[in-house]
Amino acid sequence: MVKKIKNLKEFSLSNDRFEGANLMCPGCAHNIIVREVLNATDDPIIVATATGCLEVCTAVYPKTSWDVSWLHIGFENAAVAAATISAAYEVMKKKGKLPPATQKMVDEGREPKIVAFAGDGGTYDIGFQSLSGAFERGHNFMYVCLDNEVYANTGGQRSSSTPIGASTTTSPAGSVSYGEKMMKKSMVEIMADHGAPYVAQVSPSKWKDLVKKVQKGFEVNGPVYINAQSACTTEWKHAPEDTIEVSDLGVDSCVWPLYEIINERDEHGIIYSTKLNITYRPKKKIPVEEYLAAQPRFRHLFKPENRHIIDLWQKAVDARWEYLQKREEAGV
Amino acid sequence: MAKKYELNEVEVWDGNMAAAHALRQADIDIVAAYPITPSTPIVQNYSKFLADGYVDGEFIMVESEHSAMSGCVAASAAGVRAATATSSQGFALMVEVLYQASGMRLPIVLTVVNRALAAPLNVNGDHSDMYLGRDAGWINLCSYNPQEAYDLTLMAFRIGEDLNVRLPVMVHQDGFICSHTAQNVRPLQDEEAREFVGEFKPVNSMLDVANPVTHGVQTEEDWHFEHKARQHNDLMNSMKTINEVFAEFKDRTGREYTPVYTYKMDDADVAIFALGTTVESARIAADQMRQKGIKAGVVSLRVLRPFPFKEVQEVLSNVKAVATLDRSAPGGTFGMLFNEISAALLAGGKKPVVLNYIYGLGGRDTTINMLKEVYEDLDKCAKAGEAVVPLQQFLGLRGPKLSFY
Amino acid sequence: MAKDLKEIKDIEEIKELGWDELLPGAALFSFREPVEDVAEIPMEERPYAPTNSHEWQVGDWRVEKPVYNRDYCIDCQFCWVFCPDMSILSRDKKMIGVVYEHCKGCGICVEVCPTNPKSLLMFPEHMDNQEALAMWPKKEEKK
Amino acid sequence: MLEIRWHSRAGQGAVTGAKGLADVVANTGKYVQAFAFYGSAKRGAAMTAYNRVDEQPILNHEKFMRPDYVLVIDPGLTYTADITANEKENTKYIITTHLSKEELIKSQPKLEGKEVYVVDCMQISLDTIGRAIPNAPMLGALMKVSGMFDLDYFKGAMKKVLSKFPQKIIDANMAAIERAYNEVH
Repeated sequence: MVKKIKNLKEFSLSNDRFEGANLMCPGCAHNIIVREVLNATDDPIIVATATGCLEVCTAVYPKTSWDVSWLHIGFENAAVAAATISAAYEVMKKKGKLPPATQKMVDEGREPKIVAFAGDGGTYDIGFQSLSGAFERGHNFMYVCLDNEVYANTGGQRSSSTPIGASTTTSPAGSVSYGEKMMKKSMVEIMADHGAPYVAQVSPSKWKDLVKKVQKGFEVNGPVYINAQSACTTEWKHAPEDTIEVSDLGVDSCVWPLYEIINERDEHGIIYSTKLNITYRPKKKIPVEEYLAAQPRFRHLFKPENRHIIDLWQKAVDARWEYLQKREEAGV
Repeated sequence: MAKKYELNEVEVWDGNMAAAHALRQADIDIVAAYPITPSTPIVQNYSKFLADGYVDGEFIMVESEHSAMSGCVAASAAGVRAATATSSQGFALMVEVLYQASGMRLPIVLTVVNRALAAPLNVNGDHSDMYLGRDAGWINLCSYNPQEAYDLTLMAFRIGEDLNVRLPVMVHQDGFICSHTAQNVRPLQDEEAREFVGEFKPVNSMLDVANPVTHGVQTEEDWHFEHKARQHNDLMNSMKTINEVFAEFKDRTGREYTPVYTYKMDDADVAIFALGTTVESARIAADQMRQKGIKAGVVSLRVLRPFPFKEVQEVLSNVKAVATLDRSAPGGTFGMLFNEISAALLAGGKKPVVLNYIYGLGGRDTTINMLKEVYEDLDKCAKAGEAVVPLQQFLGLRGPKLSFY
Repeated sequence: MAKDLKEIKDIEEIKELGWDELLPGAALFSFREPVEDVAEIPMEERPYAPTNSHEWQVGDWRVEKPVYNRDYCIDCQFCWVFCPDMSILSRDKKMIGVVYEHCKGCGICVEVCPTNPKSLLMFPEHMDNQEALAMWPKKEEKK
Repeated sequence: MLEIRWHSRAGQGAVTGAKGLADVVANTGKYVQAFAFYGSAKRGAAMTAYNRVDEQPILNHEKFMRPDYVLVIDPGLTYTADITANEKENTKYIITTHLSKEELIKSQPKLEGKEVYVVDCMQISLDTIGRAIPNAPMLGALMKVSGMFDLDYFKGAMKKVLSKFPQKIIDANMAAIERAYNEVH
């Protein structure tokens, strides 16, 4: 059942199912994203979480911060966990053996939403196989990647989501290094190419865009991938109060474009149309430099010998923005 | 509702088919699996049963064994019956998640068709995978032939799902020697098997939206120890339930299972202590030795975990020499059986000669003659009252004799 | 015998449980009793289990605290939506106050507050809220 | 205990043949075992399959066997496989070949002085089943040589084993069994 959320005031009527006194860092974007996702529906929710900050900080015995059923198995298996819970739900529904309260919800048209949360380490790297498998099999669940572009839980090591030039604990900037050498992996397109009906990139600062996409994702049948920009005060090294501002800089510089890819499928699952929609266009596209300057993880790029990386960044972001616009225009 | 599968009173099934039928009759809700030799036919047979309408539920062929066990954990936490099958490298890939399953106290059933671990790569039967997982906190049941693979798989559900136990259960059978050897099997009819296994009883089901539950928590040092102690305590005490289920199964079928398996041990001076199909071959060797006047017996573990410590002490209390036969490369020490049996004997104040034989690796044939050689060694030691052969020997190995101590 | 964690009233009592009193599998519960439709029940009316972190506190993490000034608030709910710690109490589309037990003092609510002067400002943890309100800045003139 | 060793190429149906035989024998109340040696080699590689039959439950799991019968269902294996390995004094050989018994023994001298039977299972299976699956005719030949079961009983029992197959295939197998039964000598 789609929840009506016209504006922020209406959204604020939501009763959170994620609780305070969890152990996440002050100012963590993960929490903001989780709240926005969970509050996008009033239907029952079941959550699986990969090992990572969110997991180790919200279910530390003897307390849980979840008002929904929640499962953690490991680092690399959040996708298969959520997918199999979804399959278990379908089996019990078919067998007529759902618990009574759940059956009642289903009868009211409020089917449980099954959501996996994982960081970029658990998604782009170690969990990629499980994620790819679960998407190929077409289970009905939503996978939300809390993408802070680093292994924040374990002290800030690089992942395949870490962007070029970022200084991390395993790609540190130094006298002869500008930090991370590789460009970020294009996870959104990779997941869309699995044929998933709905894939989108979001930022918590654009709450309405995020909620709308999550709602769309909940409505389709099949696996949904949401790539959420998650500013990390600890590893991006910005002040906790700047989380939303840094997020906005990412969006307005087009470093973190907000868009969705819809694979329209017929009843046999054959994709007959792929559409890419850019869902947010900055009124004034700000230079990438402003985004980088707000995060001390890129501080060293402003040294004369590393300036070329900033130029490279701008080039890469412009090229990508161009690419997305072309795809949108062409309707593919 | 699934169709009834017409079964003969006696079927000729290999171990894989026997296990597959037991899984079918257990009415599993989710089988998440990834095929690997030699357990592949279990998964194939099960999917065919599903395709022909002989079982309900869902078969999910995932992209790895890691995901197979993860899927089982998720399904079990969701409150449904889950099971899978694997071998060897696949088992090794599952190991991380095996600990999650037992730690979360999820009664998953895993049929393990034992196979060697690479390198070198080898698809044949030995117990390397069994030994790899023995400390994962699962109940471990061992079968010696297809009939037992069937019986124990059915019983595994009853044991693991018992409200006093709630632990995952592995059922082991030897790769190829059991899994691909067709023998007479007397199955239960579908309705009888279903009645024996019973309905799945969900505990803390994630699908119950009115009672949200958190599974898979993190514990710091202030809690981890207590939880692992609780888990160990419950695994140790599961022997009571195991015995009850064995007894009920005997009432229904006449087939008797005991935590420690014995053959002609009442008056035995010497004994072979082995696992898997070798246990039955050793019976033939023991009989032949008895014709020569050597009082030979055979001992095995039907339940590897929890380890039947007292029963092992008891059954070996009068032997003069015992050979522990380990079908797994010992990796720098004695084989597991040698270590555990010796410990049980020593703790019980008994000091028979204990020998260790490493044998059958990578499916190497274990002949009756080899087993008779072991009895000859034991007889010599028993008569001498001390070890007069090396404590650890490799059996059936080409090249110069390999032994230690 | 395992204790029913839902029944324990005192959080301190949980901390002392021995191994024999633990529930198998380390499962935790959100509520003491079944809650048919959590999304319909505001936090203050939920039968939280003592194992729900809602019942615990992280307020002592703060160095500075946000103080809320109703006089300037336009109930835009930016502070509510962007609070990472469910610490902005908003009911019936109105901002009510800050849940100090759960607020870690990150300051996002202050940053995103659009009013002039802001309706939320950070003050030293030890300062009394009334004192803070008394020293609230005036409207800033646009330069 | 009766022990049988099959020599075959993977894909020719020795395992199915061994299992089919086991099925039939088990229905008479006897105990059976059917297994094979598998390597990683694929279709076409030489392989062996085994049967044990006894009045008592079969406990022996060794692969080592002194066969009472050696069944060779691929003609080439008479020359390339060690078909006389671990033979007993009275081991009987049933060999697929287009040659006469004398020609066969001449071409493979190690069969000299042994109890050898010949039958062209390959041709029979091509004629009846339409494919080179010589397992069913070999079972027909075994019935004749061993006297284990009379032809009608065996055919009836095999029909049951094959009951999941289309009638056409069952009929073709029956024809193959009968022809080999009559032709083996």
